[in-house]
Amino acid sequence: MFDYTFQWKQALARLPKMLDGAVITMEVAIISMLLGILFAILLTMFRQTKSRPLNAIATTWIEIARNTPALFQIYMAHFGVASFGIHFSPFTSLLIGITFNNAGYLAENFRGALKAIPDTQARAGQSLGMSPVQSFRYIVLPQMLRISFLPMTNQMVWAILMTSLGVTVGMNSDLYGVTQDLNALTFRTFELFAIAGVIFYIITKVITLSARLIAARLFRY
Amino acid sequence: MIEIQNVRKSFGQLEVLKGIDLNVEKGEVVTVIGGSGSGKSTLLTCINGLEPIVSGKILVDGTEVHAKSTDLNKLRQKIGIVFQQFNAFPHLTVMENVTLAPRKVLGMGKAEAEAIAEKHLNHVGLGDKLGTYPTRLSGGQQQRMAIARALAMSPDYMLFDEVTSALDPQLVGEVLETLKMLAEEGMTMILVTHEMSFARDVSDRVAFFHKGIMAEIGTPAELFENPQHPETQSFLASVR
Amino acid sequence: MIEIQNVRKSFGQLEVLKGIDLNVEKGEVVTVIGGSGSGKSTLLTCINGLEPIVSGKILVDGTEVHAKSTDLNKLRQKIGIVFQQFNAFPHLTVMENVTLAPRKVLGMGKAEAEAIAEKHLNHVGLGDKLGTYPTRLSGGQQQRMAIARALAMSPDYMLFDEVTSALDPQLVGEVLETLKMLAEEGMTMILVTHEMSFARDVSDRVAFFHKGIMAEIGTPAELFENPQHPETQSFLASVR
Amino acid sequence: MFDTALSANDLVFLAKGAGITIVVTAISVVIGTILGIIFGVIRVQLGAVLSAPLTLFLDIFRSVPLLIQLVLANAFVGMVLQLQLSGFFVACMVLSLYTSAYCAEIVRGGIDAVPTVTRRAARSLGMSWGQDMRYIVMPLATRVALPSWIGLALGVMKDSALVYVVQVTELLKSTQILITRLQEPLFLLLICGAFYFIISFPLARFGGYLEKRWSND
Amino acid sequence: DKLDDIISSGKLRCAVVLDFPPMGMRDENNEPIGFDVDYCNDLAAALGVEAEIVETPFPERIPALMSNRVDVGVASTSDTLERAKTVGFSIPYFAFEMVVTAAEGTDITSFESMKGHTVGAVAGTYEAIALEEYVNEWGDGSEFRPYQTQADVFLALAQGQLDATVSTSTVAQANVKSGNFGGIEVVASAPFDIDYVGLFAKRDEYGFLNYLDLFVNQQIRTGRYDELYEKWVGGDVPSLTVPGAYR
Ligand SMILES: Nc1ncnc2c1ncn2[C@@H]1O[C@H](COP(=O)(O)OP(=O)(O)OP(=O)(O)O)[C@@H](O)[C@H]1O
Ligand SMILES: Nc1ncnc2c1ncn2[C@@H]1O[C@H](COP(=O)(O)OP(=O)(O)OP(=O)(O)O)[C@@H](O)[C@H]1O
Ligand SMILES: [Mg+2]
Ligand SMILES: [Mg+2]
Repeated sequence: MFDYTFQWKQALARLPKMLDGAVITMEVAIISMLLGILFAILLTMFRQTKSRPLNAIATTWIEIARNTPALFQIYMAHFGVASFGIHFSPFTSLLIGITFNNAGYLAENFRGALKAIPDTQARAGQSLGMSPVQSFRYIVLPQMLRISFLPMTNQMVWAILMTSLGVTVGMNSDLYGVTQDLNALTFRTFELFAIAGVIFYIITKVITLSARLIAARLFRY
Repeated sequence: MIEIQNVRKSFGQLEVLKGIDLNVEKGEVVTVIGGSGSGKSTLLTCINGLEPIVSGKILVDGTEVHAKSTDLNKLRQKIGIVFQQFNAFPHLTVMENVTLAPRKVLGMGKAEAEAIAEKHLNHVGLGDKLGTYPTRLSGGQQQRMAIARALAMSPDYMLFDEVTSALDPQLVGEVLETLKMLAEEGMTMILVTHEMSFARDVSDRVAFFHKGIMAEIGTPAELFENPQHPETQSFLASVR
Repeated sequence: MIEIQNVRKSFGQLEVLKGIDLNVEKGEVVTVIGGSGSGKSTLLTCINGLEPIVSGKILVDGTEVHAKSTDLNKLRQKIGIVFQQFNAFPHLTVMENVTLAPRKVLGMGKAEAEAIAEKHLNHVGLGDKLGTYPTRLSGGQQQRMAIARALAMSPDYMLFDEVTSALDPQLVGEVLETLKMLAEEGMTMILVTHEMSFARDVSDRVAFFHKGIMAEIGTPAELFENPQHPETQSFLASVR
Repeated sequence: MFDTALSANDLVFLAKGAGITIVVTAISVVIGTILGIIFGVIRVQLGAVLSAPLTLFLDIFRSVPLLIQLVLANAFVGMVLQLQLSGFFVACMVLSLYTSAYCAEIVRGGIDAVPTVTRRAARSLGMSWGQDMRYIVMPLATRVALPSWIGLALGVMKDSALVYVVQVTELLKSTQILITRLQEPLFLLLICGAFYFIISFPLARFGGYLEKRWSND
Repeated sequence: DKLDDIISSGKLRCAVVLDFPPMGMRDENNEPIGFDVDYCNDLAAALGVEAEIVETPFPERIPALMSNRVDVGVASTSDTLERAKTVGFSIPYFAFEMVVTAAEGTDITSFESMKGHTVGAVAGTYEAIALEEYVNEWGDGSEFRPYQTQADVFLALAQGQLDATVSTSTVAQANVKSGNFGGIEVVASAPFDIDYVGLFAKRDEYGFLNYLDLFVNQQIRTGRYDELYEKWVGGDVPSLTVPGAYR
């Protein structure tokens, strides 16, 4: 049954290249996460406003992000929008796809968090002479981020995992892309992807653990 | 001086204030009493412009609160308000709660803001809680912190909305003490309260609200000893 | 008959019962009083085998509760228990709450189980709530339902753990009435309660627990009028 | 709006892809849920320490990209074990375990949400562990877990778009095949996206509705 | 052995790439057609079994064989020495020339003039690996993008996301001719060696590999190779032998 010869050495020799890929993967995940949070906050504010167009934009974005596959969103960001003559590099397409997805999911989380913050908080801020923006910025937002910290950590893990979809838009510098290229050269499929899997696993664990540490330091109340 | 002139206010179909007239002079303490839903809280939130009104006028030191041209943020700095529900900012320490607005709104430096905050916190008896998070405070302490937070903006007027009614009975005293102290220092205040003996004690005038109407207003002696309006009589009978 | 022989019980490091001896005869009503954390609740949960014990023995009608060979599910059918915290099954109506165990455990038919349930529910004064979901019941009604639920298994013994202490004061009476009725009907009961006058009223014997030890036991007259143990004296003084 | 070369045949082809998406999802969700319930119950029953190996195993499915799980499982089954299993089988196998890993968490959360005292009450009435589970814990846990479970099932449907790597032609892959021939990427992608959306959106809303309703009482 | 297994199972499973016209593609009913599809059918007929076409993207061809999903690859697979470490190749059954296809309006007229442009090819193919090396060498503004399928490459080219691609002449011509992609044309040949492609099977299945060699030889002898070439490609039939060497 086990007449397959594992050739770990050959595969492990490629580890430095894969680690370079892991760096790109982290880069995409982190940038898409930061942008995602930013857009999610915007979307959340859009949904709070009474403006119909803003509401519609936010709802459309959020529902599409949450109800279609991430792969679809990324493919769309590259080949779909190119039908309008808008071209993004593979890196940018992947970044846009994941950011779009992150923002949609996070906005939904933020909405839940917002509901958990009594509106007397914002009122209290305004009563002290703060503008609505100030009271959102200094009072509501920090509390909202605290409540959604765990979902944000989960989304970060998702973002990391989603980078593996970049190959469909021609990305080959991220961890999955590098692994696939190496596989095309050597065909040590099992070994190479097992190593990639381990790297992904370690990355996600490091992220969840450090998130816990950060949370413990950040949220002392 | 706060001038309230024929103010009407509705929530949707529901008319909550049906033409209120009331002037509060500098240094005066006016207490508002009345049944639940009679519009007391609503009046306070209209005074500092948190709620729009349907008709009438509210003037604070001559500035019309609901005029388009009024800079509400600026106006609110003059008017401190403390609500029934505790609304300490849970993510900030007591000190940060109090210094936030002076720093961000008035642009005060950190040291200056903290000096002021400490003064007010000492004043309300929280001088030893500066670094504590509000979740660690009792309800009474939270309300006193809210008072200090409002005072740190050096307001000319203070509005208090049943600041003791969410408190356990043994904590009510410490907050009322603080209010009394403020009154004695000459702060202009409008107080909504259910504590009748306290109202009698500190008020210059007491107003009785009933279903959106100010049914009666007078000195504590007049209103408590000799209420004119039948609703006032039955209300006072029910709370005694 | 329930025989408790030198029972010791720990949660981790914490020794909660330090050698308890107590026999409860058929038809007897024994009340357990004592400070918070003295081990009263723990004793009850040991009697019906919900918690293991460290050493000693508990016999119910001669069956050793904590012996490996004992069929606990069978044994528990004999022992009804009602807890301090409300624990209605929220997804079932009152009727279903009460008939569930007779049907599933005793294998009773639906009609028979419902007849019995109705009898007990009438008995505790819930005859008009059969189709209601527990979330619609007051705390007192929930506790009475829990009593009917336990009774529907026709237990020989009933254990009550401060069944009134999570209740609003005005609801306590109705539940105590029910307990009293049961006692008068000759049910063997162990009752943990903080209602001293009630304890005096219904108990054959009263036991005072202190820090995992049964410090004193006697008739209500002995224990309440003439407590021997200094801790009993100070406990009684504190609750009066 | 679109002048398209899309024929009825192609629509049938797309529908077949959609069918595969639904079948793969249905199989994986059913098996994954059963496994997830078993794993979840085991985790609650054994406690954190004893079930650590299981927790760790399940954690892998949530920490490694699904694409890699599929490629690895495919390579392992075929190259190492030399088994002749269809890509469809491998896809369902991986997705089932993937589902079970998330489902176990949901089940655990649901069971933990049942108050101990309620369970004790059931046991005190003479109910066995199994009866307690069946008549008390599961109905109550379901209320807590169902909304998240609906979310999970929809998530699996969306993630099933990745099974193309093990040569299963599901909806998105069918779309790509048609794009190859017809060269109308935007139009075809919109059809494909609309399909996912039409299934996912109402169910997601329903889940949200249940969550709201059940958290109120 | 494998040969017996295939005959006794009555089924031959071929890995074929179906977005690689004219070697593999789909008709209006989305059924597989093309040179490789016919070739697989011929092979199955010779073995006296039924053919089953298993669609595999380029990067998945060899993994599909290794994971036992197919018996043989009829997938226009270049017989590189690196790959021969993993799988066994038959003698060449087809030969490709590599050409540069560029989007109109770019100044690309030769292979070298791709320097400084964004170019792409199908991930994991012979030409992709070679092209990427050139791009790395060129540097300054040159970018290489590997896509998962041949279709994605031409789509990207037609959309203007790529300036040029290197592919086999057959696929390039087929795509240009199809008219599906506006504004692209074959501009030059690529300075790569002639790309001989072989059938492939498990490398230790000598019996089967031997059979494949003979089958390829027979296809040429019987004129079937010419016939298929005429049907799918047309023009001069490329020679499948290397001057001065056996095999
Ligand atoms: N934001 C709102 N939207 C709709 N109705 C409101 C709102 N705020 C208050 N109301 C209604 O307006 C009426 C007056 O409310 P208000 O809070 O001013 O009464 P109150 O005198 O302060 O009563 P209480 O003593 O209970 O605090 C009530 O009927 C209340 O339900
Ligand atoms: N499951 C448990 N795990 C750990 N410690 C426990 C557990 N249950 C009870 N204890 C501890 O055992 C001690 C006795 O608890 P028990 O509930 O029996 O007291 P009690 O006399 O019923 O008090 P009360 O009047 O407050 O109900 C307490 O210190 C309690 O904290
Ligand atoms: Mg009010
Ligand atoms: Mg207790």
